[in-house]
Amino acid sequence: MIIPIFVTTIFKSMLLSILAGLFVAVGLIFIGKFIKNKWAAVSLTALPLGLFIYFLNYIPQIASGEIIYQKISWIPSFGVDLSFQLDGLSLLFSLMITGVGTLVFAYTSAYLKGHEYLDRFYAYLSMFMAAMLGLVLSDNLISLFVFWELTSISSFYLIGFNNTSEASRKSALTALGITGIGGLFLLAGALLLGSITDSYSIAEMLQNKDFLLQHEFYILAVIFIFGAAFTKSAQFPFHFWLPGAMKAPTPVSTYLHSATMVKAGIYLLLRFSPILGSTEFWNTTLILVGAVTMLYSAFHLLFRTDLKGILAYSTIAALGILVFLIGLGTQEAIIAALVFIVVHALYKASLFLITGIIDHETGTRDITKLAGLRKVLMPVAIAGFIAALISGGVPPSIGFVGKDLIYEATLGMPTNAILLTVIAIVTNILLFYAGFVAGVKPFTGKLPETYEKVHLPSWLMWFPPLLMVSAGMVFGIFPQLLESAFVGPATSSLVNDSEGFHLKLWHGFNTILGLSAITLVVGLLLYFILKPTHRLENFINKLEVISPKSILFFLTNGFEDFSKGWTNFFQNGYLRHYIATIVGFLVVALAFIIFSNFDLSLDVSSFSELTTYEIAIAIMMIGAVIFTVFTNSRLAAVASMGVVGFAFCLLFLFYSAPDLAMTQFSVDTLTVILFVLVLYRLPKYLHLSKNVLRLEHGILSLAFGSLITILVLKVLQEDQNSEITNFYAENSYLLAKGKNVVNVILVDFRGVDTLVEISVLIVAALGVFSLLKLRLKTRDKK
Amino acid sequence: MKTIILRTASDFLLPVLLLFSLFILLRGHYLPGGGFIGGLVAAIAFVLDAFANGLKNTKTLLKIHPGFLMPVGLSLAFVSAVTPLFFDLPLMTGLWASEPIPVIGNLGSALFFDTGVYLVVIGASLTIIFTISEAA
Amino acid sequence: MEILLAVITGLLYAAGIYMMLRRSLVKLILGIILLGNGVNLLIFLLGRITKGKPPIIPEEAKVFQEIYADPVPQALILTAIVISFGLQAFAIILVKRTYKVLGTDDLDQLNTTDEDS
Amino acid sequence: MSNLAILSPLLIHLLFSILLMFAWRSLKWQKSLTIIGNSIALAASIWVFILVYEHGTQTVQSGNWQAPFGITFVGDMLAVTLVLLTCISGFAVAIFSVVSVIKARLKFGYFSVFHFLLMGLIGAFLTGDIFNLYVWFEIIIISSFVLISLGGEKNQLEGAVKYFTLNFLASMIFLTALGVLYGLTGTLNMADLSQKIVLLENQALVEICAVLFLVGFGIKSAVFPLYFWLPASYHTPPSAVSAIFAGLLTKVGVYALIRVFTLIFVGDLFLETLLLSIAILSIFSGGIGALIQNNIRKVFSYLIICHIGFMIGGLGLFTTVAIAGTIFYLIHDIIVKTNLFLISGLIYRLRSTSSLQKLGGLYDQYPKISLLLAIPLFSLVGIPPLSGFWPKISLILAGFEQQNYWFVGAVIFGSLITLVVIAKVWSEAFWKEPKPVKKWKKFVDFSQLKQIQKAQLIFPIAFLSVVSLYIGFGAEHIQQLSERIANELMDNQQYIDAVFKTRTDAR
Repeated sequence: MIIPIFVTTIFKSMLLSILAGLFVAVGLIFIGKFIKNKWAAVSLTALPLGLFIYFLNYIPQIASGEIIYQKISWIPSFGVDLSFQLDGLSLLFSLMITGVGTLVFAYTSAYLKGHEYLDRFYAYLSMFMAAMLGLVLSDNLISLFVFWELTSISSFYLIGFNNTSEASRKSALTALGITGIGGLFLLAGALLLGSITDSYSIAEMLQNKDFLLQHEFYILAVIFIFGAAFTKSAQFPFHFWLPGAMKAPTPVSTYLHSATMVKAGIYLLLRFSPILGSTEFWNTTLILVGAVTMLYSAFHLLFRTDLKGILAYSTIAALGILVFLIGLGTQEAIIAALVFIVVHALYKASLFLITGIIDHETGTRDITKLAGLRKVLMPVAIAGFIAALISGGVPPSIGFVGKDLIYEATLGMPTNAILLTVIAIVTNILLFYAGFVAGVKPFTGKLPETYEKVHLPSWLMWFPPLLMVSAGMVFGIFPQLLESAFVGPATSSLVNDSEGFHLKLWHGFNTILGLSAITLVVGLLLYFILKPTHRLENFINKLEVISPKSILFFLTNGFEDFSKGWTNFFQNGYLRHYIATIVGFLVVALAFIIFSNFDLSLDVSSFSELTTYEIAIAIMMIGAVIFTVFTNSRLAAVASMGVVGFAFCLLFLFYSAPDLAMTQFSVDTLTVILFVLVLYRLPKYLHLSKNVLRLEHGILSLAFGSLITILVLKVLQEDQNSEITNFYAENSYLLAKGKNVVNVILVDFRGVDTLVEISVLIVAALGVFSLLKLRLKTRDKK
Repeated sequence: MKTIILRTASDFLLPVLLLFSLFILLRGHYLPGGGFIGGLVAAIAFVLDAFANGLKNTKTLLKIHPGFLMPVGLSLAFVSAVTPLFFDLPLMTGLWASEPIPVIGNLGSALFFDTGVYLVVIGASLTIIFTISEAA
Repeated sequence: MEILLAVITGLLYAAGIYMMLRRSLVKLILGIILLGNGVNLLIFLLGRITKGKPPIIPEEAKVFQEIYADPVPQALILTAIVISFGLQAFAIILVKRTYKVLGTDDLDQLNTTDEDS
Repeated sequence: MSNLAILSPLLIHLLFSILLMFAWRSLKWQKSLTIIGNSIALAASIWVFILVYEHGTQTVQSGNWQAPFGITFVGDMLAVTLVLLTCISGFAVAIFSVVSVIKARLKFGYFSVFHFLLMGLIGAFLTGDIFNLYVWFEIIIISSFVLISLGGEKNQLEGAVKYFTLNFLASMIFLTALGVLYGLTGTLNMADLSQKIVLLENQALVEICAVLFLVGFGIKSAVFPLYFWLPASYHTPPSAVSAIFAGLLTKVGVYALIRVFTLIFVGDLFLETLLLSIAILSIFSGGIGALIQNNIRKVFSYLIICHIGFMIGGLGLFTTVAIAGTIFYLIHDIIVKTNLFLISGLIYRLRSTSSLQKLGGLYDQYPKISLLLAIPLFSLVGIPPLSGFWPKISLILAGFEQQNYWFVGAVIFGSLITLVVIAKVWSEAFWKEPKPVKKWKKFVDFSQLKQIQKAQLIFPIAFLSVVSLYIGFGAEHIQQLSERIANELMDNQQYIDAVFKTRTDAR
């Protein structure tokens, strides 16, 4: 069933585009060793490149307003299918994923040339790309979640790629933990939304939008979606995993942690903004979270000296801007967000790649040590400079267009327009600064002697960033290119009425231009005045004590202590504690039912009379039991146990159970013999427990015993009429040819019991035999 | 423990008790008794003998390791349980010879089953006790 | 009589649990045996007891003519007794072996497997 | 035909345990016999499964006595599914044992007892008689006592004493409940009980009986606060033994709870609340317990407790969706937990330690094995679309439906903590640099094994991983099966009818 599905649909290309990456990943496990030579690695670039071209082909179709929908049945019982929807938004993301992917794949082949685990790295990257494509193409929320989790796992493996470094492992765990929480939020949200609308299809949810907005669980669903988006897209206070993730090799930081994966949360918010958006709760929360994230991380990047650290914080700030824009929710804001996604991918990916080159060639990413590299790395310097321009929004780059749109969006807000604009300006200034520090500073000034021998790496490394920033410039000069191919279709899938709006580089002299100018000037000033130093960094590190990261670690440590306490309290190694807990639990439960339901009166009429013999047996039994418990001699205890057993025999005999009496007698004899044989080897009793403990145990035991007594008496009050007993009585001889009904039951009516029972005896005998005869020498262990 | 009296008594007791145990086994379908009790009585008989004459003697008397009785007995029980399957009857269905046999009465698979139980009980009890006596 | 037997049942349960809660391995075994006896008595009692009427069809008859004791609980208890015998024998040996290997009869010393290692 | 069919896996295991006793002296014979026996049993269980899947519930009235007079075996969908899973796990573990368990243990009846254990499990799943269930439980626990103490090492014995005592206590509570039940209804057949129990006037006594069953089975299935024997003992015997314990022993308790609470004690609010509470606390306790352990087998032990909570919770919610989730989880869990402990055995063989602190470097040294091990590890976490993920959908949905947000929260918490724990295990055992370990003199390292022995260690793990993958990717089949089982369970009249259907044509 599964196989035909795959065979018939394998040629439905959208699934294939996702599976391609997975196939490559799996294939690499087996043929990995062959790709370690350089050209084989480069040839892997064909995968993302091919997919990029494949998606490019769709542009005309999608731009004309078509939405391509494919559905493959997978698990209909859960309403889960592999349904893919390629609309403008998905296309934008797909192109970004495959486009940046192509460059990163190519870059990696040189960056990690000759690395022992290059094959693994490519396998992870391919898997990640596949997962990311699946995420943005899925229409079914559950399969979206499947791919969402796959991106987290790929990210875990990529961050932990240098697995012998403890810091790497820790960062990988933190990232997985945080995104894992988010993933579970997404699952809960998906299931909640699915149960409200009776379908996991996002397209269908859009149809039921009004119903959803009215639903009592609307807020809860939104919280779940936010939880997923904020963790994945590193929003305050979940942002801290992202700087940690910079432990991964630079291509990973480029690809996952700036251009694509962290945008998955943004994608989710964009996807759901037509469905769940446009309520006050949605907008306010997003604006608030976005704004805090922007300002917090933009402020933080001022103090960083590690290039990747700076870029990480500026990425968080950029993600904050995106959340903020989605929160504004107006048509302008959404368009601004879409443009900014592309802009950010272009310049941030380039800056990361450039940082990677610097790191690769000079061995450091410390900004205080780097200068003048333009003399040795000219093409890289050009790329860096352009990237800084885009990042800073300097015309005629596409960054300028993007920034204009942001200001337009904030200014267009009916309330708080000024405040929102100020926030946006401040952040942008700091991003300007970050771009220049990362893209320009390492290349200007005097080249330190140590770096004079640095030489330009393979073109595979410097060409990708150069290509990207060039695209940024081209888009800036011809914004309609960007609009028609990318942003336009995406807008139309999110905004009802996107007509009449066009990207322009030049809007004439107006307020927005003024704001851009301010951003530019202040940013430039900041760049020249503020020099990153370690002193500042140390200063800010002291403040880390109250950062969300520290608080979380404090909490996790506390939780760990609590876990230890809890576990060791229950699992403390003392058998009597375990028994007491179990019996205590039972006593409480039984007592609760007994005392809440029963009157404790007793109807004695149905009971048989007492005779002297019976009283004698009873007294003998009670005495023997009490003696067994309290005697200080082991032998006496065993002997009185024997007495209990023989009293049982008498009792059975008295109450019409001769078979039982005989069995009890024989078994009792054997048990006593056994006991005596063993007892001589065991130590004498010691007075071990404290008296208080004895008292507690005594009370517990007596409570249990009394409850059993009450239970027995209550059951005896009920009528019992056994149908099976009558059947046995009538048919024992006629059908089973036996007159001793007990024996007939044992060997015929319930013979299976007996068959199993003798097996029990055999196993017990085997156990005794092996326990006594088998002596493992300590050296033979396991 | 190895007093003359006990030894003499047990020499005499062992065959008697064994016969008694067989008797109990066979009459189990009509009167109190059966494989369990019979087996336990036989086991006690051997244990007494071991106390009186020493474990070694009892073991030589037995000829086989008592543990061997366990799979044999279980096989017997197993066979009498699964035989009905070949007649397309459910597991453990009683099969009876058409004519009663003197002394034992009706002969049926139940008796085979009970004999299996008898052997297993002897085997298991003796294995347990003998192993302990050897180790102790 | 049922009342008295019910009390004895309760007593056996209580004594069994109390002995199992002690620290000595030997007492643990005694507790297990007492508890097992208590359970047997409970089943016996709850199957309703009858004096002097064993469930054996008289020689001349083919079915019961008069009241008789319920054979089902007897069969169950018989099974339970034999199973308990197997378990108890194993337990006694387990205790013996444990004492020999660990050199202690004190259950409180048996907590290394619960410690984190 | 059906007379033979349903019981065939059971009888095959019994036959082979007898044969193995006869072959006591020859190790070679023992090894071959156990592999043959398990293969035949596996084939038989597949046959039985298909038979029931196509023709519906099958019953065998043993001794040809009609229910409720004899002992009835009922092969409904739930039972045969579990029988199939038992045979799958048994097959894998048997092969693993051949190499991983040392000769001394094998010579002392390891395989024979192992077959008895499997027989007991199968019997417990199939029986329709409550006292017979007790007897099967006894063969299970006595076999497990023998296996857990086989070898008589110090920590094995310590674990065994606790394991023995608490399991014995559980049996006694079970037996008490049984006595009360018989005293109230005069019958032992579960289908018959189901009918008679609703007629009783004093439902409080029924409730007490249910609580006794809950505690008795609860101890066996290791729920909070009754689980103590598990972390104290599961890491002490050889890993092959822990594997079969982890995969099946606690699950048979879960099975018994499911059976009893869907067939006999139905729809009692107090009990459902109780079940849910202990489920939530089990998830919590097990999860945080796993978080702080250092021994890899203890980590897995606590995870068992955590995940038992998922299943019990589904039972406590008591809707078709929830029960389907429980069943799906049960199917997934048996395979994955068995595999986990096999993995721990393999890791021990690779590194001669189970301490997370000392382990490391497996990924660098054995990348392909590591990736193989990653499959069950991530299946356990429930990384979609692997097997552990799907049942959570049902459980969470049912939680929302019943508006039991505590349980939803607990499932999410449990999933998260499993994720963190497994990621930690991965990071420590597979990524980190290993620390030097003092090896036993006679320790045979993995690299010193013969090729065939290596294969015998890897094959079972790969086999179970493939089954896990199937459960994950073929989730549609498993879900349909689970829903079918859940429907059968919720409508217990089907079961009752199947037991009594032939009552008219008694002999």
